[in-house]
Amino acid sequence: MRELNMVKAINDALGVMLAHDPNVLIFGEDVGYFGGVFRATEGLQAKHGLKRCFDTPIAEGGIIATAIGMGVQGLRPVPEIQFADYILPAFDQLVSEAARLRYRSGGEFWAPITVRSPYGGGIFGGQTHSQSPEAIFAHVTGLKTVIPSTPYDAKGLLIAAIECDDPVIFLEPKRLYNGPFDGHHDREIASWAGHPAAQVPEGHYTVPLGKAAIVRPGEAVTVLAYGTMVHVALAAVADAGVDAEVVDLRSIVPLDIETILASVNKTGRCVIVHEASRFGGFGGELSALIQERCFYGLETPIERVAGWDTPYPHAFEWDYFPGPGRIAAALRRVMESN
Amino acid sequence: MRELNMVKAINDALGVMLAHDPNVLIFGEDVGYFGGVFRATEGLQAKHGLKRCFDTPIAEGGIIATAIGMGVQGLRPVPEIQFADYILPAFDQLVSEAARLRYRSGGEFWAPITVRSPYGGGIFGGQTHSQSPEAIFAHVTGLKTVIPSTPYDAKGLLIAAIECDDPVIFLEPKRLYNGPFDGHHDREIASWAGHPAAQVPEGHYTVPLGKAAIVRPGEAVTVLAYGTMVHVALAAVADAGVDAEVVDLRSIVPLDIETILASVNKTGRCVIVHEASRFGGFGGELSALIQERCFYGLETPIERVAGWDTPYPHAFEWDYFPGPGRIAAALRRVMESN
Amino acid sequence: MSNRPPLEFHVPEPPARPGQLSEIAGTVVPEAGLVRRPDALSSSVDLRDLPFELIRVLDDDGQAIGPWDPRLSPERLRQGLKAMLLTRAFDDRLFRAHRQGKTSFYMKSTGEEAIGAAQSLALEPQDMCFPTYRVMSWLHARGYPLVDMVNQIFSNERDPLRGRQLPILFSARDYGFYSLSGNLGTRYGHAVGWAMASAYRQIDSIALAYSGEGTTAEGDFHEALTFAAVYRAPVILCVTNNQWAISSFAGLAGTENTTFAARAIGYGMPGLRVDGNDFLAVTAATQWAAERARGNMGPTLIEFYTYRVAGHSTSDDPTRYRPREEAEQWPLGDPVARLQQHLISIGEWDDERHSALLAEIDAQVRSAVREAEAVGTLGKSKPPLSEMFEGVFAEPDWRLIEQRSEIGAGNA
Amino acid sequence: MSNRPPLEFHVPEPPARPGQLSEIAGTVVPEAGLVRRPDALSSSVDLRDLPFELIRVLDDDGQAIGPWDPRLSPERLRQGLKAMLLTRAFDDRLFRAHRQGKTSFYMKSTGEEAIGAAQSLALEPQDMCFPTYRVMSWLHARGYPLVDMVNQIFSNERDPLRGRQLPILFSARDYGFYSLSGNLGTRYGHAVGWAMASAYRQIDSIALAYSGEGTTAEGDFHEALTFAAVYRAPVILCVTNNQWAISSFAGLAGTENTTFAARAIGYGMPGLRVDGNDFLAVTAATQWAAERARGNMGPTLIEFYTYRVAGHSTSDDPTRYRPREEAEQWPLGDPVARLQQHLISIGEWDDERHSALLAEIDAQVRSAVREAEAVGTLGKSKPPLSEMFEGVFAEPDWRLIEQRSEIGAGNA
Ligand SMILES: Cc1ncc(C[n+]2csc(CCOP(=O)(O)OP(=O)(O)O)c2C)c(N)n1
Ligand SMILES: Cc1ncc(C[n+]2csc(CCOP(=O)(O)OP(=O)(O)O)c2C)c(N)n1
Ligand SMILES: [Mg+2]
Ligand SMILES: [Mg+2]
Repeated sequence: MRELNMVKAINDALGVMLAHDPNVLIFGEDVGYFGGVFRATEGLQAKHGLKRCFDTPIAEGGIIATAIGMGVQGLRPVPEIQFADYILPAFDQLVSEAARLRYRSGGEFWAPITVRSPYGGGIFGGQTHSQSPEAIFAHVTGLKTVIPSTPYDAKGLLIAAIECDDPVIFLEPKRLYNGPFDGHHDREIASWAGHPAAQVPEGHYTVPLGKAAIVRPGEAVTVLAYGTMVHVALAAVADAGVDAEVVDLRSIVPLDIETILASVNKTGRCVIVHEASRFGGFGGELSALIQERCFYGLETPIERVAGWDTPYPHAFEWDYFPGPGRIAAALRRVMESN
Repeated sequence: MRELNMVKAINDALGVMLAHDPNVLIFGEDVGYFGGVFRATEGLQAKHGLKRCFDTPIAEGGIIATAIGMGVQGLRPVPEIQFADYILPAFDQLVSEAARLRYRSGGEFWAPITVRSPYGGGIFGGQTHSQSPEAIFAHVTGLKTVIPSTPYDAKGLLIAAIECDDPVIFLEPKRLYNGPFDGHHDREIASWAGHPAAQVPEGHYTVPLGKAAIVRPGEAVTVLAYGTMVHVALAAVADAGVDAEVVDLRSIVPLDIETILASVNKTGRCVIVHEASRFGGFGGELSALIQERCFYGLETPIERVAGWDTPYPHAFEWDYFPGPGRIAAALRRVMESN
Repeated sequence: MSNRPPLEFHVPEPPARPGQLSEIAGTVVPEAGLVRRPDALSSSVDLRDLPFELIRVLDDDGQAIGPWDPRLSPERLRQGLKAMLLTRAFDDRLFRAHRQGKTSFYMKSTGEEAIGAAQSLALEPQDMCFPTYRVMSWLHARGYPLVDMVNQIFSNERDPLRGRQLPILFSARDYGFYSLSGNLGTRYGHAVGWAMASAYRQIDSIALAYSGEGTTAEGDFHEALTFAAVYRAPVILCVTNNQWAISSFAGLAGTENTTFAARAIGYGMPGLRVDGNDFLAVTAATQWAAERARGNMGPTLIEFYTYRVAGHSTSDDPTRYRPREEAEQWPLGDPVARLQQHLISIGEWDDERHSALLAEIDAQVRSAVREAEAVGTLGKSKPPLSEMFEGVFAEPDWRLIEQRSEIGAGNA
Repeated sequence: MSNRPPLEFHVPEPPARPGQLSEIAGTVVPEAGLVRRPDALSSSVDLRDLPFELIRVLDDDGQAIGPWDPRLSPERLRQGLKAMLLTRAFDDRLFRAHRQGKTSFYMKSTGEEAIGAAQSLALEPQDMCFPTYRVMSWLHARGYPLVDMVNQIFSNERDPLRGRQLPILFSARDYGFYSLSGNLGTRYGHAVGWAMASAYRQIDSIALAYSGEGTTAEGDFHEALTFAAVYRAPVILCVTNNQWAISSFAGLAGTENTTFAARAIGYGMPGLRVDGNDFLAVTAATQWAAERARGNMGPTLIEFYTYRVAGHSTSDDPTRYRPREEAEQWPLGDPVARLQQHLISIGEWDDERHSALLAEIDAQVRSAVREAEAVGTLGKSKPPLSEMFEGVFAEPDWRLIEQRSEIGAGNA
């Protein structure tokens, strides 16, 4: 056990897998000598060699295509896309190829790739360094989408993703790399130091894909969140003084439907939170699923707190970001109505 | 007034706009001399000249990039993507550029482009000639997404889309090009002949974007559908013998929330139908919106009937396709429960 | 500025449209045997002339001449001839099966059979091709069971791809044939990654990728070339320039003033331009590029100059967009007839053996179709419904399990 | 087969890493004045040698020599010098403003100022450039108001982009400067469409597009080249090869054995390779390509060979990935010093005037920053909240109207 921040935990997971499995290799823009713009691959090239962790041309489609071809030969490539905003040039490769290969080839070929990418806002990155594209991946049959919220989970989920035989989109909430940001941007910045989930075991361990975590048990209302929003939701729950059960989904595909339904069946109320813009976001799917399966147990409408239906606006970061204030207000509304 | 099938109505709309506005021009793979693989642009090059309707290289990203650049100079390009399955290589251009240009440039530049693309299944086109990608566009702030279900609407909506100053994705249900297919694939194929909505006025007219159509008024349950599913839903309603109100959304962005809420508030029940796979599909957003806004008026859970969460499977087309049987079953469930 | 003519853009048009005189017969074709054959391990810097030549081995009389003659054994030549004839017979039979409603879709390789056949035989069993739909002769050359192919085309219960894929979008791993898909160009980069994986694993397998000339316009093509060049991947990158992309001629892909092979120059790799209707030239170029790849000299781009004789697929009628007689006038001739002529001219073939071979092939194809028909044609037979839910993931998640049981396709 | 060494792939590495001896000083640089200057309307087929040359006008003594000398007026040369100096001073000041927490982000063009400045002055007011973040000298050459630029960088209430965009990702239509965005390469194709629209509308405006050398690897780059070549669009396609893409050197974009200019050959367009630190060479090449574009001869690809002297942005420290001394040893020198030297050598400039100009620029920049600071720096001032919901569509739909009122940003 050591205390690691999230980016170090990710670096640790990659190092463990490079040592553990000769079929693992890592590549992406600036990931080699430089160690990545967020330092997630720092030291890996020096330790494991030029062929295990290397730089690529700036061509996200090419990065994913290359990874697929390698995966087909039995390797387990872990490509990095520098920002999730730049994953779109590779969208066709991910959807039409990685996600469909096993199915269409009758099981002859598949692509066990893990695509890491920093995502989300809260860092004044403006339109194209802040977006949360998870919804468009969740809709793609054949892709898994994983989003950790702590160093412990980040390492365990990343190892599980790399060992998974399906293509996995691994979205890293970049605002959490250095600390468990709770959305109170005007307060002092927290680091991971002292946080229980920053205790990261050495070596190999996994956190299974498709299992949510109840990060705060409660009776009054269920809050569904992932990534940075887990911490923001916890702060909002404290601020609102509501006995909420906060569920960190951890992976949105596969989705831990059992944990979700059990919680909502218990509380009868639900608030869904995500950073991505609301319309057509993943919150819609969650809301629909719960409504379909817990209809008669719901006391009040399921609420969604999300980014507004605008591009990510630089100067208005804190107006756009679903902060603790907006979530607390939703919690109060849900508790008061009916 | 003439009777036109849907592909002819689209051709007519394009011809009207070429004649009407010198800034309109059309391009895409095989759209020029050949007139398009579905004949949507037939005769347009011969009539309006090589520079108004022409072939492009096979590069969907390049087609959209070129259209954006032209749009910025005041032209109104109407590019065609040969199948909606092949729109993904252009996804980044649509999302990061077309959709964001006006916003990020402080209103200095915008892209008044209309991207036409045949979409949807029911033609034994297999995985990559059958998909319905509307949900991923609906989530993108800054794009409009329009889907006609009749020749009349197709012409009027397409003209409205071309005249719109925002980028519009215009998805044409290819199974409806030649007839109002109702999903009874084992029955005789219907043509548009005799269908009231196949009466298409000559010349210029518009159907406004963002206005749904109540294609069958009813009291018992609201059915929300678009594209081919409108006709399948109508058949299912007849088969189930339910007094359903069938709403054809016609555009999913902007969404006619008023018509939807008015109908569900009246009926208290709702079935949502789309061809795309269910998880993360646009039905989730519709369900969430209705649940948020009509919660206390809902008698039974909102149901979704959609494609299964698999790629589009060639041999199992009619098992995958949300046919009248599955929709009728949902209607019966919704009417029976509670 | 004002005395200049106004700005214009240019829309390329093919040499002739229906009703116009086909100019194709007038295409000047360089003579066979003239292009130099540099050492396969030469620096790409010294090879920049090659993309503007046309490598040909078989001359008008069916003689093999010049430095690129691969000196194949008669046995190998007969193997090639058989693969090409089989491809053609199979295409004709299955195209008819589509007309008879037995399948939803079909595409022929007519006129381009030499490419897949020659390359399939020139490479090793452990090598992998990343095909287009128009190189089925690769599989025929390697003896892929015809009946499995027909089962796939009929999407019946014995379809090796379990009813999930459009007809002819095969996958045949054990025959070095990667999974096809409808999306053009997307697999070109997979070949590069696959080749890099071979190098990484230090096994002796190289990759070969195909793209139609129309498909070269896709960004995927460029990204694959870039990665191949940067990492010197052991891959052969082929462009089958059959002059047409559905209704669009090759000039629409950007080569009115250059060649597809010349793209190689900008990536620092060799580019060869090869008579694609010449079985020997295709073989020789492939051997050269394979030697280079296996010698760690990296990728080669090969443009095969050929002609798509049939329509694009069962969905189009080519006489709507090009002169009917263009195919016959194609100056590089028919690859089957040219190889047959060569074999005859070297005394290794005759009309009698040819007729016997045709009959044998005909019987093989008939019997395969008959066997597959007995299983069932499209809509008459299909794999078990549970197959719709298999293979989405390695293991189905709850959604698939629920949906499978909802549709009554079993719980387990 | 078994006696061959095992397969390998190659990972390109830069000439030197921190702590290693920089080899860059040893780069062989061709002398100025030697490259032929063919007629601008020549067929691209006759220009295939040019991509492997390096067009230079200013020699080591600051003399303009050879056929590419654009023979600019001293006035124009001074304009260029001023634009470059202004760019450098502005960059230094705003980079410091970032360190002081006044903005979230900044990027400098140090060492590359000649490119945007020379091209901005060489083209006409009605032409449009499709910029990268590293050609701000285009705007400085055209006199874009400094205070507006600083307001944008501070995202304050007077930000012309209404607080919606990252600092320095400008848009300035009236200065022929298209909207920037963070996504690399996506606007290259817009330039082609824009140029085609000029031709379609028969107005006399051409387009100029920029791409970093690293960005050439994107599929968008290739698709733009393809469309430009196919339709012979009146566009100038520039690659600013500043040797670095964040921490990756140019070889990672696929040119260890070729040049970026050589990409042009595969599209049948001319490719020029130009000393990007030579204001005169940049001007001359741009004029040549513009003449070609306006003469309906289509696109030209120009590679500007230059060096990124500063870090990539405020987010990185270049000494982590390249030798600290590399920038100084860059053999093509400093574009500002070279133009200054030339002006002095022709008797049109002296130290006194230079100091006066520097002082004037310094005052301009200071005053602009002061004025913008008075409005407010990041977080201290911003446009009205309603601006967050404007410009998503031409007219907001109900979602935006609802959300705007939910957040208390007004109903109308
Ligand atoms: C990404 C994508 N865009 C468009 C299509 C539609 N399409 C199918 S084949 C074809 C023409 C391909 O031409 P070419 O690359 O020359 O190959 P050929 O058919 O001549 O072998 C087109 C446009 C597609 N399948 N995929
Ligand atoms: C599509 C995309 N991928 C990755 C990035 C991240 N990124 C920003 S700048 C940069 C390097 C660009 O290098 P180059 O094209 O050489 O331009 P330069 O910065 O040298 O001017 C990268 C990788 C991005 N902005 N967009
Ligand atoms: Mg072709
Ligand atoms: Mg660079």
